[in-house]
Amino acid sequence: MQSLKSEFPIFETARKEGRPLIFLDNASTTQKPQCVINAVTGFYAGYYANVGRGLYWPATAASFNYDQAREKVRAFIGASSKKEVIFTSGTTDAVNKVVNSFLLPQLEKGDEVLVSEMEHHSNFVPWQQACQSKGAKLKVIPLDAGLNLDLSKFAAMLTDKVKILAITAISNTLGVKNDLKSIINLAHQHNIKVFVDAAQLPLSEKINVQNMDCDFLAFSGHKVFGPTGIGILYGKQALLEKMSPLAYGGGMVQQVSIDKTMMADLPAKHEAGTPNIAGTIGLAAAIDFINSVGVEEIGRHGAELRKYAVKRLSEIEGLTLFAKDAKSTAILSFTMEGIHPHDIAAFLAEKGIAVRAGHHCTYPLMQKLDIAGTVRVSFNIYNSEEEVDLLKNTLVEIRSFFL
Amino acid sequence: MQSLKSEFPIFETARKEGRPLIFLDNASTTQKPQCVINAVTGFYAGYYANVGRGLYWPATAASFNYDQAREKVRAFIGASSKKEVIFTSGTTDAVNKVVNSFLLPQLEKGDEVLVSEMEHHSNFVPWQQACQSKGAKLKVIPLDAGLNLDLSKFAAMLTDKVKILAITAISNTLGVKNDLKSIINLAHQHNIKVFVDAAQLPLSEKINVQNMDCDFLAFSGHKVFGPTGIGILYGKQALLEKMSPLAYGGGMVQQVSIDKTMMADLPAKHEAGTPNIAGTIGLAAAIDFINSVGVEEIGRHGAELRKYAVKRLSEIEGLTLFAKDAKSTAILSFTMEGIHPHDIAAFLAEKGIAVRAGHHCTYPLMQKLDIAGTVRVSFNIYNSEEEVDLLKNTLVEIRSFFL
Amino acid sequence: MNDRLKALYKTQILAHAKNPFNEGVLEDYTHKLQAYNPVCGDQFDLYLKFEGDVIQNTSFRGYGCAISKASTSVLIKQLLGKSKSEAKVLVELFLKLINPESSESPESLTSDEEFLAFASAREFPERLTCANLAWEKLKEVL
Amino acid sequence: MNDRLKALYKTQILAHAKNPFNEGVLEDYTHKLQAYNPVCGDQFDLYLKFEGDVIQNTSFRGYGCAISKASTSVLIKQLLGKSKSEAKVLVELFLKLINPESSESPESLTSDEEFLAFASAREFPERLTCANLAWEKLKEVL
Ligand SMILES: Cc1ncc(COP(=O)(O)O)c(C=O)c1O
Ligand SMILES: Cc1ncc(COP(=O)(O)O)c(C=O)c1O
Repeated sequence: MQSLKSEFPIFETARKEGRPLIFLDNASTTQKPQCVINAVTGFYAGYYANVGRGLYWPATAASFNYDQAREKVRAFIGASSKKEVIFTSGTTDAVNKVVNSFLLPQLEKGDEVLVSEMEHHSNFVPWQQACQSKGAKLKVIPLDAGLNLDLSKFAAMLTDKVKILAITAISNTLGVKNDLKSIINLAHQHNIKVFVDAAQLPLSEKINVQNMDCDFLAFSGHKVFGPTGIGILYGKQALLEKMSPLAYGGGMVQQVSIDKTMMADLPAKHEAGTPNIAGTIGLAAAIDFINSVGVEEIGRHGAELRKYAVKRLSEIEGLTLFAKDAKSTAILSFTMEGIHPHDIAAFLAEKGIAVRAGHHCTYPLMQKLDIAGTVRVSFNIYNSEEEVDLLKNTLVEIRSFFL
Repeated sequence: MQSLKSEFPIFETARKEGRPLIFLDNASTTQKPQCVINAVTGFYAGYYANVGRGLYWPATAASFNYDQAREKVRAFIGASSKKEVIFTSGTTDAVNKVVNSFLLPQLEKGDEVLVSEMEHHSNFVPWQQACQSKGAKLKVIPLDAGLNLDLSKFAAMLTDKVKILAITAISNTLGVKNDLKSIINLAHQHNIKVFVDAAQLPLSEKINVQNMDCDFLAFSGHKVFGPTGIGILYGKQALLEKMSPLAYGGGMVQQVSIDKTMMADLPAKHEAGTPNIAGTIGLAAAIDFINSVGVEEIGRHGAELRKYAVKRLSEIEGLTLFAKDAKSTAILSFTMEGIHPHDIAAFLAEKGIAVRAGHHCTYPLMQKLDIAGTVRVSFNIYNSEEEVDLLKNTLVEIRSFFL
Repeated sequence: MNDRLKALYKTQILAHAKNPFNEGVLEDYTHKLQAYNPVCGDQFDLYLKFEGDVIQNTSFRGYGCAISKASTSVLIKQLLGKSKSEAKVLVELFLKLINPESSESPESLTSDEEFLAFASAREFPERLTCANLAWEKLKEVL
Repeated sequence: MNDRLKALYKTQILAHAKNPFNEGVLEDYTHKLQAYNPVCGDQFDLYLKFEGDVIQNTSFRGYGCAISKASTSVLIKQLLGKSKSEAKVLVELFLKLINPESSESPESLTSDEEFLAFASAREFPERLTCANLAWEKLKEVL
């Protein structure tokens, strides 16, 4: 894996006071390989134009690549048709749009929406606000003592009042992975649709939406080596066809008169306005990059580093690891007795070690754990055991400085 | 101006069968100067990180540049505070969000919304659909014989039933510029809020939202030399404070509990999720570029080329120019008797001349003009009179080929 | 003018675009289809009169670029007197002819001049939806 | 450890963070303020007891990083016995001291060790909201 590090220019160019960057904040966002940067630059410098309607080169080249990007995403998530792949500006955008176009039009007083206690705000607040606006009830699936989803309590919450279950594939704070296949299966037995927040999933395991049988799924490009401002929403074709458009505007209509608008077919129907074309082209390059390394390989490396970090950090007195035994993800949270997470992060930063401290946009989870925040480390292909060692040694130093 | 062309790498690298690109589709999107490409690349390769919460470098550098970008936009549009500048993914996104968060919560049966007959679908369909969902009425301000807004008819439409006026600054099809200052003044006399679609405005004249006194204004980065997937929504602070968030998710909350969410202050309140950070940085570079050339200079050059094109194309028999006398914009539409716009565009494309043919996302205007489409040419700083001459000569050839 | 594009538009296409075959409304049609391209607004109404399995009469009316108009005109002309299954074969042939991903050379597919004129569309993938507009629509009733 | 950061955290700050001044709830307060940083979740309740114009007693309770806690502790200590206008001057001084854009050197502003300890915050703009959290909030009642 180390050889891959050289494909990420930031590690070459970036030095903070002589120190190289040790980037352990990959759950927040990922660094960009040269091939992704080149794809974006190549578009702007070589064949830039708007998509969809131009009869001239470079418009045809831009349209071709835009369409190719959709096909790459389709294959990447195992969808059966390109029509099921909608470009959004990110996971958060996708959640909000599903709430507005799918949930709200059918949501009534007394209905219920299920989320879990480990959700990111982006997969929590939109559903919560929708419920509040309609007098519906947001129900929160609790975690058990091991910080996994409490599946028996979950099963008991499945009633015909529930309109949708919105659930994350992997907790961005704990690194806990949910068994989506059986969760979705259970929900479907009660005719409940399932939205999967897959923000943390694509670099952990190969996604196959048909196998998973989710109704909706979303992730962000910037968390999978891609550009900012691009994400995708997968939806089952029948649902996307029935839903009203996610947004209205140029490019998503068949015909407009003063009284009436006829919407275009999928996927255009759900994509109003000039899309983030450079974003889709960069995302396609990111997918090519991921495929060239192998999702399994990437997932395994991250999981191994987490395991190694669990072992090394366990040696530090007064350090508490959360969801220690969570498997096959690359995210690990901890706290240190008597030292605030921000102070830890600030001292780590001085060594060039980038970690995240705080609530990680998971306030409900913090409340459950009864803490204000954690220090979170999250790994990717450019990280190594040596970096974990340095992390550990620095944490020991920090402890002796503060205590 | 010609010297500026060399700052746009596409004109160096791009050749179609030996021919340089003559890009006359600037109303659709603009080419990118090297400085904008470099700003985006420099971010990804040099200091990439997420914004807002990281205590480490490069997160602090990313946050600093993100904040700077907002300040640059503020100055660019003459807003009084950065709090009034909300990043969106584009103009269309901004319209949809204002419809959802500002209009819909207050819209009732019998209310009215005003738009004009020259609106782009992105500033037409969202308002139309909102009205239809609530039993409100969409009223369309007609154009007069000269294809300008019929101001006397407009004045008669101003009643206290009208909740908002959504109007474009410049018609993207005709190049007609509206006298927004007096339009807004009139609307305000009836307590009607005004949303300005400024997609075509920033390269025509210096925007000053305080002077214009609009309540909302939006434009897209990709039409002002910036990246795709980024745009801005300006809103008066009091309105943005009163409105419910444009979207919900990470980064826009103060605190979340299972029952309740407290929203953050402006501008964060309206920006959920990881923003298009690279987009904002590229947009900031585009604004620097625009300022270095001068908005007035850019606007004058475009308007002069339009004038020259009006003169040269008038020499062609059977060619009809629309809104021939429109002033100080860079957009010109025409048709040729007996030859379909697409056939014209296809033949121009073979000479490397990129123009747009069709309805330009303005179906209602096409209906008014009783045509299926036009050929549209739109100019920018890298265009020249020689290019207009070549356009003219090629049109003459096309005519003789088809007739 | 550019030869490549001229090849596409050559006599057959221009001729059909200028003097379309059976343009107008067919009063006693059995099938009316609307071929519409939302991207460019091109739109043609196709009128077919089936008697049993055979297309006894055809016409069309609408608006579009030279390529979409000519291809619709050729379709309307070629369908005349054909059975359903014959029409099916024709449509498949035409779509193969203009498909840029087709491995077969146009000349190996047909020697019909009217058809061959559209083969140059292979070089203009952005015009594919012009050339196949009416043909794709027709598939729905075959 | 890195000297730059150690300078920031040096004895004064660590001392205040570990042994804060008047930590706890003040029962007979006249003003209670909540200083809250949504970005990191740090939160302190400030209790002030005014008698006329003078702050007779103070305390605070809450949770935050060493810097926010120490700066709150220093604030609570320094306010004791001050009049409104004196407090105002103090707050302005402190905010100037930690402002990275300030043109005045820390030493030219004050010789108070407790204050000077925070001057290193100038080098850590991302920690500014930690250092000024309680002080900015206090402004509201001055
Ligand atoms: C006048 C006008 N309004 C709105 C838009 C939509 O902008 P975007 O597609 O960038 O959202 C455009 C451009 O297509 C336009 O010209
Ligand atoms: C689990 C999870 N869901 C949702 C999000 C939101 O993603 P974005 O900010 O890219 O919209 C994130 C990342 O921040 C996440 O980790």
